[in-house]
Amino acid sequence: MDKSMLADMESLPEADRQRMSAMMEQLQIRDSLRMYNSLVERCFTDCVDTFKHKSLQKQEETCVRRCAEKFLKHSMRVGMRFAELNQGAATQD
Amino acid sequence: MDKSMLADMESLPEADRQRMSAMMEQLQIRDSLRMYNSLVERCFTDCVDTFKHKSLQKQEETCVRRCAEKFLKHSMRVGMRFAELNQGAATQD
Amino acid sequence: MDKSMLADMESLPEADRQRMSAMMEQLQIRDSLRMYNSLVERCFTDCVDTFKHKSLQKQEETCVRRCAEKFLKHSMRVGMRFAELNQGAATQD
Amino acid sequence: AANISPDVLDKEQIFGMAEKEMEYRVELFNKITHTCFNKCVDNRYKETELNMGENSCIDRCVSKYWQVTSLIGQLLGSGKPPM
Amino acid sequence: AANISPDVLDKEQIFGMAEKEMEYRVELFNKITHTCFNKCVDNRYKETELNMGENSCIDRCVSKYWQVTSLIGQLLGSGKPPM
Amino acid sequence: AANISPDVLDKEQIFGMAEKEMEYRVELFNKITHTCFNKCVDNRYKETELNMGENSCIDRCVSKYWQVTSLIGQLLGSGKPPM
Repeated sequence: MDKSMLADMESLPEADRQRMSAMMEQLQIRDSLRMYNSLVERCFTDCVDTFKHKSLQKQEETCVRRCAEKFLKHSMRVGMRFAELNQGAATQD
Repeated sequence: MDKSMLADMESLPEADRQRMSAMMEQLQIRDSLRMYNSLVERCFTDCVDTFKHKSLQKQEETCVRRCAEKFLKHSMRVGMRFAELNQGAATQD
Repeated sequence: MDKSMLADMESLPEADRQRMSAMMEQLQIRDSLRMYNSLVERCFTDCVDTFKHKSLQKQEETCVRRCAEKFLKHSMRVGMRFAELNQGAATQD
Repeated sequence: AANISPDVLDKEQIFGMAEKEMEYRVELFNKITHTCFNKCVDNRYKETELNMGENSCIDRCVSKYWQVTSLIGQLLGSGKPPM
Repeated sequence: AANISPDVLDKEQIFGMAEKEMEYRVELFNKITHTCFNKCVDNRYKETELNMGENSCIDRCVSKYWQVTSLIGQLLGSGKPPM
Repeated sequence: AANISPDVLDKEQIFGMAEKEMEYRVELFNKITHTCFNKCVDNRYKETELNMGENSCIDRCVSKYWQVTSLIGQLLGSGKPPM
């Protein structure tokens, strides 16, 4: 589908292309907010397990920092591999 | 973002405010349907585990009732705490 | 809600009905793409557990094929039961 | 929100409600499918067919899930399920 | 995307951002609700009421979840949370 | 739905399809990310860096996930993946 889709896109007049890129921008905003939400959920679930205090304890905070940093590095690596595979699929067929 | 967002909102003409509140209403409907769906899933998963009968057994029904009631009470409590924290964040900065 | 909804629908002019069916088509496309995504996730999670190789091993591939086929058969069966229950609910009240 | 303009907004609301209802049904179907697969189907995938035990489990699972849906609908909506 | 047409697109962007923000808040609330239910509430459902231990666990759980949200917001946005 | 009006609806369909495709890719990426994190990364978070074992596991995990995607695409679409 990729190529036909992109071909269609290039044949569109300027106004439509603006609309398209506005749409993509909206999707990206939504996606990064969702990513943020699910990162918080993951690190909270993995790092916070006792509820004797109302405030985050020192070792919980350390755990959350490492979790977030590790997840972001992981996510970037997946992104690179994913892009390579997408490119391979596009040139292949 | 809150305050700039809300400021923008108040400066909008009547027609736009109506559109905005219609949008919020749509989001609320969708959200309550999703909440309903996920409440059913949770209580079903926690309470129903044997499939020797086609009909819900008495103790399963009791479990589902308690699950739903407990979840709703929980959800209301979270909502109160969440609102307090949102308010604190808004007045704080 | 079913019946009032459907009644409203039939009273709509042709243009609106076209718009409605376009909307349903869009939802169906989105839904089948989501179904595809979650089927892949399930079969990957259940069948692939070692990462000594870059390529899918024979027994992993067999597992994925069976998983997908079993899931599709399951999904069709659920669809039949679901349709019966929906119909029962519509004629009942 | 019922007392705004008569024609245009009402139509938008009908479309909006129909869309939400479709989404709700699709999500319900997906949740039943996934939950009953987890409860009934052996995930070691030793074969391609669903066996008799799995099939009857699926039928009962869908039936019970439906009952839980109406039960909770009654609890929430004082007498009638949301849809 | 700031230098296109002044009025029309800006309005659409305001609506779009407001919608995304609402969705974000709803999703955050749902995730807190589900996560804290899993962490704090006994899912054998022997009774209908939340007991004192559960209630205090819920309060602390929401509070800590909120702190994790701002902590990660700081890490991501170099100083300020996304919202 | 191919034989309605030529220009206007086609354009709407192109936009609709492009949007669905974007959503699909984003969801696929998110699922790969979460699944491979669960399979490869130690969630005790003793350090901030991904070690060599984790890194190579991630690369293979993404590669295998991609293969499962095409394999199931072939099974579903009689020869070609949905996208």
